[in-house]
Amino acid sequence: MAISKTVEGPEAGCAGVQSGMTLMLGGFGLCGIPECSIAELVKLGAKDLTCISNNAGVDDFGLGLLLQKRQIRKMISSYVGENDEFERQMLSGELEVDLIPQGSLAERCRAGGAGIPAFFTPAGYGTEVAEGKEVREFDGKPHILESALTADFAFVKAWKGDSAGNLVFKATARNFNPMMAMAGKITVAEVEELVPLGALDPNEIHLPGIFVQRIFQGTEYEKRIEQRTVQTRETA
Amino acid sequence: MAISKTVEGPEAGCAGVQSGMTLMLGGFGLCGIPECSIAELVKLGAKDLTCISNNAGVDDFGLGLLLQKRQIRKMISSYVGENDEFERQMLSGELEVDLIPQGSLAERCRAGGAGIPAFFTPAGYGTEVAEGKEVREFDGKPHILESALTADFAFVKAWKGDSAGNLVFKATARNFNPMMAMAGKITVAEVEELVPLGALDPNEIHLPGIFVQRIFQGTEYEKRIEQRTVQTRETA
Amino acid sequence: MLDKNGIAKRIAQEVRDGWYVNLGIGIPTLVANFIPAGMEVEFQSENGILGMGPFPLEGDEDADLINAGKQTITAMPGAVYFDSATSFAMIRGRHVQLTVLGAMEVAQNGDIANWKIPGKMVKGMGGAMDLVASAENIIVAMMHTNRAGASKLLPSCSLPLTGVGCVKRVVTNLAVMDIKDGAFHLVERAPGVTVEDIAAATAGKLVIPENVPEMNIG
Amino acid sequence: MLDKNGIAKRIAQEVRDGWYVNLGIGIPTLVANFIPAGMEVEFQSENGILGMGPFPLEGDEDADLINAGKQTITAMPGAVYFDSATSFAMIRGRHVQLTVLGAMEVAQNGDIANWKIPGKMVKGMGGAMDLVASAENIIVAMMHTNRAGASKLLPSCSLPLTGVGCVKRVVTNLAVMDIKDGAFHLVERAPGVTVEDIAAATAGKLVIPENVPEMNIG
Repeated sequence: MAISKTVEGPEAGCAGVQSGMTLMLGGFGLCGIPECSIAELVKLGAKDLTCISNNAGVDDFGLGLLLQKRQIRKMISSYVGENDEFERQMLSGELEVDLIPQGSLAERCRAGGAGIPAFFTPAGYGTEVAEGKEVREFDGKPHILESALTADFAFVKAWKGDSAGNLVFKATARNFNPMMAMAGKITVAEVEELVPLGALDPNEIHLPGIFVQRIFQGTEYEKRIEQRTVQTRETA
Repeated sequence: MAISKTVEGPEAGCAGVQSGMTLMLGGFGLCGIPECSIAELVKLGAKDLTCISNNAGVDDFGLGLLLQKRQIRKMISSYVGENDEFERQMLSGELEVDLIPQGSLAERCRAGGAGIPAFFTPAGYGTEVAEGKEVREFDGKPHILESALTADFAFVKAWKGDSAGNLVFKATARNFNPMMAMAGKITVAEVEELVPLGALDPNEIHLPGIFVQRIFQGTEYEKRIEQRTVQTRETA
Repeated sequence: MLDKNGIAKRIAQEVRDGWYVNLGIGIPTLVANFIPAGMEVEFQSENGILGMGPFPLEGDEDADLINAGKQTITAMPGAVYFDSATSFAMIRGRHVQLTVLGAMEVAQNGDIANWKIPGKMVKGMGGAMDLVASAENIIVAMMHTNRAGASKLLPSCSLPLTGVGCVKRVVTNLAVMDIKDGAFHLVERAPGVTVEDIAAATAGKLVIPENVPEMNIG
Repeated sequence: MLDKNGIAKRIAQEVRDGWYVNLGIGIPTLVANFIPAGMEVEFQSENGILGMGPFPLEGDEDADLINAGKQTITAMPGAVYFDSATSFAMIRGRHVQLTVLGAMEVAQNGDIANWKIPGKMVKGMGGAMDLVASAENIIVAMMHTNRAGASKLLPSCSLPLTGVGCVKRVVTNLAVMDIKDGAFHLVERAPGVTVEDIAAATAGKLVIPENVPEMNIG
């Protein structure tokens, strides 16, 4: 019989998050971010968090909300633009920032979830990213050794999910969510639509439920667009 | 405009395979194996092949057909039972065999396709698999360094595919096919159903077409069952 | 003394609600038959399924749906299929709570040998090395002695190893034993089996507590 | 002298049938607008799409469908979505045939700097380090000089590097140059630009062949 992961909502989803913990948060820009969990984390007020997330949100949305409340001590990201409060805290030294190449970030999360403690990648060789890291040549090309990332909690957002924690993502909102789900000690998935067990075709599931410890139906998704680029109907 | 990979059939699919090459072949047991490509490889008659495949087929099906014709010089697999001719050639020294833990085999293929030249895994530490390999402790646990695998050709089998090479697999016939597709210099996909471009939902594709160089519609699939285990309708 | 089903039944008692479990070929496969109805347990088969169900009804078998023993199977509601890399990511990443597998030999330090007999045809280790190197909770299901009557519970393995220091518990036709501090610790006797029977069949160091209860396998 | 669209148009001539192409933010993004109709080319965006199409019509934008510049986009027939690990597997595994990106500085040995100015707010490298470390074919699209009028084509980069020895070709508002043997090799002049103009704007070692044709960008 399938293992049920369903919890009531974001309160139950975020239960146990404490100051000083390391969190992973899915999403790329504002696309596919765990909006409901972030709102709950702001309410909870845990501080000194280390947040692993590709981006840091904007001033008034996404991780920007946690930054406003000064809940984050350290960000591990690949790109952190578009956020004035972030810049202020970083320049003032309140916020520590570890910048990681995007592909290395993705692979390090996957490795953390997959029991691969370290791997070699060419990305960052010869740059400051490589400082202090082992370098080794393979096929005449230098690579650096990168280590796995894990987190106390991973918060991810999916399109559809079932009580077993199986997830289906929509379009490019998938991004970092599957790997971060793999790498969380406790992974909390919020979904736009919680479907009955058996409603998802086992062929179409993107993330097996084994990687998810809690799942809840999210509400009131804003799904804010960061750069609305369109063609006017006349020119098209 | 999508890049078209469609070729006429197995002849066009296997064109260029030469003696001495390294081939990857998807499948687990007889499940999800590239039947049509194997039949064509037998016709082609290339010899001294190194075949990377989780299993080696049975005497009269799957890779057993290439073994019968003595086309394989070396097998890289995790499990090679169920094949008398294999055993005979192995014991007589005609056939070289490199046995690899199944998870390491899968990960080494993925690594080969993903530009990761090497990674650490705990699998095989302290066994003969670890002989000659670097050992390093992470979190107090010893791991061994495993290297990526690639192939001149990878032959994979999918359920559905389109001209862009996008693939969808069915049930457990997925197995090694996606990773081997990633790791082939030339990856040849055969599908039960070649669907029109745009017919696959971009959310439901298991393997992006970028990893596939040729795709053809297979025919006359036998899909042999190795262990037919059933419940009689009375007892159920 | 237990038969194969008895061993499986006893191991089923080790399974906890909410666990993902990987069952090896042979006796371990039988464990699935003894999980109480309603218990939330999912079976992983390393060829690429979570939520494996029983064998299909005659005529319903599907060549594309098999387990790691290459047997035709079914999928339970909530099941999911995945590729081999993802499958072993689950295993290596310790997302599977219990692995049950057979063995040719188990040593008192937790080493296991179950894939190769020198001089005989070697079929390969399949996923066993990944499983034993990764799982936090490994139970070996096997007969206490081999066909020649020799103990399979040894001071050290004589056969090529599958994994080192990884086995936590062994359930045989004679006994349940935990492995710790370099010894087999007797936990339970099989029905009708004496501590002396077990001691006689165990070549490795055996620690026998004052009280060794008989298994209750219902 | 070329404007940004001119640079993009010239780079579009480098694209070959059957190529997967990753276009960075800024001028590189414009390259997609100049690919001949009917050419089989697919655009990868590293946040997780192959087969990226043009911007959506007003009202059709979807928050779940964006490119790496966080712009709303559309998907072409045959498109596919994937996660970030798979996306960089494509890039690192050299399945993408061409990467076009911008730069602050390019050195005559192929080094590139485009992510960090010491003393200024650092936004991060995003996917640039993975892209330049992996692609076989990297074209830099940029202005020949910075806003202060200083050359961006240097003997060596002064800014923190994004990648070493990786840039193969540079297309600027003034010229097309190949990088090999530790020098910029002039290939083409932009319309109306003289070899002397280019030499004056190039701080790095510039190799000028006897015949430097003017670009033909139609």
